[in-house]
Amino acid sequence: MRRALWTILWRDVGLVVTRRQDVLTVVAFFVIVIMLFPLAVGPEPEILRELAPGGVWLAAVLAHLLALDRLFADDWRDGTLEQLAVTPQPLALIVLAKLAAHWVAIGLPLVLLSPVLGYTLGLHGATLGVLAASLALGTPVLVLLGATGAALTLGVRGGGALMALLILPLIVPVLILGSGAVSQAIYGGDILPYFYLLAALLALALPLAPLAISAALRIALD
Amino acid sequence: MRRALWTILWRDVGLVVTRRQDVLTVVAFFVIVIMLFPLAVGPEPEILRELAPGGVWLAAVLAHLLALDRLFADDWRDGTLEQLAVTPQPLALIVLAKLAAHWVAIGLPLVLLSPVLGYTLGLHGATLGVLAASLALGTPVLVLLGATGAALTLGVRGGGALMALLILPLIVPVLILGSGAVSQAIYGGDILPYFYLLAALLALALPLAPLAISAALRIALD
Amino acid sequence: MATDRSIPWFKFLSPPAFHQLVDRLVPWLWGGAAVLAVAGLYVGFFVAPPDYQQGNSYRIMFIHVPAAWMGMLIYLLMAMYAIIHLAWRVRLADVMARSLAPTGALMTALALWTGSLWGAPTWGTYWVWDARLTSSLILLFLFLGYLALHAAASDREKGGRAASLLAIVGAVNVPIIYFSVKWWNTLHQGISVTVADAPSMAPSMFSALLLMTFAFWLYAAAVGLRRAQVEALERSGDAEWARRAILGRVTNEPGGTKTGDTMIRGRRG
Amino acid sequence: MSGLKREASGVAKRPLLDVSGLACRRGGVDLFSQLDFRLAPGEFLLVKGDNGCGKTTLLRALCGLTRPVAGVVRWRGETVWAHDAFASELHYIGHREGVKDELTPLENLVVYGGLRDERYSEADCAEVLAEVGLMEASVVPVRYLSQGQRRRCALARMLLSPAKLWILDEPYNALDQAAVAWLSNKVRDHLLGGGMVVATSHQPVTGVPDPRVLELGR
Amino acid sequence: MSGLKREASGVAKRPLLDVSGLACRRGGVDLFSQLDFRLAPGEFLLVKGDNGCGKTTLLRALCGLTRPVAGVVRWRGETVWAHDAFASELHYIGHREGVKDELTPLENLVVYGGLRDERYSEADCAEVLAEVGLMEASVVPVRYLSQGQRRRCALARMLLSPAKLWILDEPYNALDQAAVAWLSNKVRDHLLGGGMVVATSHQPVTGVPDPRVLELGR
Ligand code: HEM
Ligand SMILES: Nc1ncnc2c1ncn2[C@@H]1O[C@H](COP(=O)(O)OP(=O)(O)OP(=O)(O)O)[C@@H](O)[C@H]1O
Ligand SMILES: Nc1ncnc2c1ncn2[C@@H]1O[C@H](COP(=O)(O)OP(=O)(O)OP(=O)(O)O)[C@@H](O)[C@H]1O
Ligand SMILES: [Mg+2]
Ligand SMILES: [Mg+2]
Repeated sequence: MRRALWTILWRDVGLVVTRRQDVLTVVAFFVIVIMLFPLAVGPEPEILRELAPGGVWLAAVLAHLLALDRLFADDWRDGTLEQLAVTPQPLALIVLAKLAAHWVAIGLPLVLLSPVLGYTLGLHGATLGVLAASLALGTPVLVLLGATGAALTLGVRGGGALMALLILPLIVPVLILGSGAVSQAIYGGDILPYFYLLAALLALALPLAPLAISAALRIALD
Repeated sequence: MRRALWTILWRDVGLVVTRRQDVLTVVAFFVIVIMLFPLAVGPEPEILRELAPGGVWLAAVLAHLLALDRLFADDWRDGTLEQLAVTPQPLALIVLAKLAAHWVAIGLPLVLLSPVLGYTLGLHGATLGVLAASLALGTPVLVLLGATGAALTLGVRGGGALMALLILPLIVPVLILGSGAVSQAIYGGDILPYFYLLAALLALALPLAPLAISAALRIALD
Repeated sequence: MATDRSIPWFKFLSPPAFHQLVDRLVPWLWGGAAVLAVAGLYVGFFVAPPDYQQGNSYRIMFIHVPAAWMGMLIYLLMAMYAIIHLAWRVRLADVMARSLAPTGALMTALALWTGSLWGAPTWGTYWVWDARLTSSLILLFLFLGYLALHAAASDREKGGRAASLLAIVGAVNVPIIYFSVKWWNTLHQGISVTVADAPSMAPSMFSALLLMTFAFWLYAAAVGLRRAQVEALERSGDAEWARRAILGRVTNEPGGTKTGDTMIRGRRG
Repeated sequence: MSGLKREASGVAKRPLLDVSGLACRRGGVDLFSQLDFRLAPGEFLLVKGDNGCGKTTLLRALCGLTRPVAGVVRWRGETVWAHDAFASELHYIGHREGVKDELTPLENLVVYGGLRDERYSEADCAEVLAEVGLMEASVVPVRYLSQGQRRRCALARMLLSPAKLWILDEPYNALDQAAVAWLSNKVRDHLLGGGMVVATSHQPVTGVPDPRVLELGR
Repeated sequence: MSGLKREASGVAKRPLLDVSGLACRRGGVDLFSQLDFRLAPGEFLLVKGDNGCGKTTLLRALCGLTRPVAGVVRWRGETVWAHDAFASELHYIGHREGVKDELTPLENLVVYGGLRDERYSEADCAEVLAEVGLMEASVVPVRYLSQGQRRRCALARMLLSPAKLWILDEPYNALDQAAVAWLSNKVRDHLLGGGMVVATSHQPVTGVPDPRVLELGR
């Protein structure tokens, strides 16, 4: 069973890597959105710094949105999803492995890139670490919630935009907590509560979302 | 031939309009993305006003990217693209009609809605008009460029995939000019140069993009 | 969910019986809603004193606040029906959830609209990014998402199940969203205006508010049930009772419900 | 009657489709080369061969979708590559049906008619859908239809269009026996009416008079 | 030899698949109802019927992919809906092959083996790919293969897995005649080895001993 999960993980990472341009598009989008911030609000360093947490987080949320579209749609269309559903492994576990691969391909690059981008917006020292850490904790939740929306809208017309309509309200807490933590770090406030809460969200979503997703996939296949 | 073009356009627009729901979904998507801005950077009205031009424009770009991603991929996969290519009309014209319909479905609602959203972010009076006008001029360019990217991605065999990445940087000038015009309007600056440049981009993209797209599609089909 | 649990009391609600129940109930609900609304508006506009700060503009509260409450309440109800639908495969529960959703969206939209009308005289702007406002907006989108998902699938059964799942996922999130938005707002002190606490209430204000709340309640029940009735009719397709109902001749025979019971129970024993 | 017609059109039996020296290559492998044939009105060409021998590639080259490495395909004397006037006389059905999942069969027909600048009336569409047995299914999005019903939808589209040359890639796939017989009849009628058909099939083709067979070897 | 084997397995001929009172509905239309049958090792059930009569729906219900509105499908006494142990004894090939376009046939096999927690050696994979005639094509991404080669890739996957129950939705589609004969042989061997097969086909099935036929009427 463990081996099956690894296979899925590797397959999906491999698939994403063969379709490099998907990953590159998402990353490029992330970078461009952040680079646009100085253009929009002008170059005053204090204002930029104040906006940096929200900006980076917003960019991360939007970038994830862009990437989620493809998550199950391809598998569904070519019949692979049916095959996954009649596999000896529980569907929820397979989904979890798939999401892990997706996060490695999409979330992780953003996490790794965020300190650099935060620096260009005027964040310094430990704050950059806090930014990366908050993203590391928050982006998996984004993937989990986003995948729920993707699974629910599978095979339904209206595709991407409908998915966004379903997901974005659910994502609001992650965005608030993530950017809040970084804002606190800038002013030297207490960031632990934010991290606890983000961790709590992750702990809640990690077991529940795969169940919801697998239920949604079974509905889509039915 | 002109008649054929109109038929296609009307049929496509008619199809879009009968599926009101899709249009509503795009609208909802747009509103939600705008809502994320205050949630990410805080509700202070002055800062929001400064971010408003970039924010509304960014939401528009994202909506277009999400909607365009699939534009040709689905057609390609289910064989519709082959059918389009063996149609008595020149492929470039068909592409143009498709894109026009697409703009009516996605771009136009955003243009019409943008004043309301600008208002919630703190823009006033004539600025709202400038916002709508900049979007009216800029979103067609987004559709044309986005579609070019989507078509290039199909040609997996050549360097098409990487070319698609070039599209994103091409979109950036549109974004900068569009939001720049609105920013200027906030401070009472001269907005005409921005509009001239946007119009120039449109005048450039309108004939060239359909040709590039149809060439890319023929390569993908070969 | 492999075993087929059954809730006996739902057996009483076979679609024909439900159809008749609604026919009997709805006039009373409408009547009650009208009477309470007239009473509430009367008390609100003629009995309750003007506010010492806001003058008369506060009276919009008698619509604004009940609408806001109903919006939230209806979402919870909807989620409950969704759970019943998925856990016991009771299709009538899906019909109920689906029928309540438009009313919930309407109520939430009404709250936002009256609130922003209220904001113009009190704050000098139609909109600020305040916690309560923002979370109501999010609630509206949860409703819209539910409706859109329901409508987007052309297969009613599938669309219904997906939408129910969404309602449940949303319901788990609603408290989290609510508190995080509140926190977000206290995090940023910069905002100059916040929704004031309700004006210190005179008893007459309070009773007007209560009357209006109940009026909204009855209205929502009436509209929701009527919509459910129509939807149930549509979904029952060409069952004998449904055809008779459309012709306006549903009689009191419990016997002729052969196809009818499939409506209630997704799967027969 | 149809026999008569055939005789009558005998005068016009000048080949319209002219293939000479055709060669196609995929991924560095030559699939076929030096292919020459001509097709005149009323003629039926059946392309045969094992899986992967290049039948689909040939058919797509005939449509002008794939560019051959050598040789040329001519329709009424002009090469077919991206040739729009040719397209108005051509109907191609490939392995993928080219019907839109989101649309109903009826909408698919209407949209397709618009694309080809041919105006199909609602009544015509309804009639042809009834003929292929999609009467009730005509308002269900194609996504929910069975595999055979999808193929039938693509065939309905073909019947509406006045194209002279039909290029059909395994048209019998997924069709039930009644539909196979029906399609064979349609092909025969088309041929007798002066049309031309190029098709592939792994199933035996019956009910069509004297097909010319082209064997693609490996 | 195979005849002997069949006798030997006669003792174990308890039906493993048990369908009772099955009814499926799609979009408000009852496709079939009150379907009862049992299948024992060595038995072959051929489901027949017109396009759109519900064959695919039935097969998917047998796999536990579609939930019936009434009745139950049991495997070794347990219902199949989302039943993972059943899945390890099942191999399903649907209208869509379920092979990944981006991967080569070889990669597809390896990944699939991983999914089912079955370890296929490179040599096994190569052998089975050679058997289905995908030797040279085994390193070309499936996207570039012909329709028949894709189907062959899905069949190769089936040969590797030790599943007892094969559920095949129109397995002959797009296969050439040699492949059809080969597949029939494989099915016969599987049956003689104590396996079970449920299949649909619009083409006549030959080379398989005495199939039981289930006619789905409208
Ligand atoms: C002076 C102005 C206002 C007052 C005194 C006021 C008062 C209230 C009160 C008492 C409630 C019920 C709260 C509860 O049960 O927790 C409420 C709810 C609400 N108000 Fe207002 N409101 C005002 C202005 C506005 C404005 C301008 C808007 C919107 C544009 C608005 C939107 C809402 C919404 C959406 C709710 C429901 C959400 C909730 O209860 O948290 N309000 N308001
Ligand atoms: N990029 C590539 N690299 C290697 N081989 C390729 C490539 N692209 C196509 N091919 C080969 O070209 C052939 C294409 O054949 P085509 O699709 O025309 O076959 P077909 O005769 O229609 O077969 P079928 O009966 O299965 O439909 C296949 O053998 C395929 O393997
Ligand atoms: N949402 C829906 N509304 C109406 N009809 C539907 C819906 N979904 C499915 N159907 C019908 O259900 C049937 C499904 O049939 P299924 O795919 O099982 O057919 P099949 O026997 O496999 O046919 P084929 O031989 O063509 O593969 C079709 O007739 C289809 O039109
Ligand atoms: Mg082929
Ligand atoms: Mg089928």
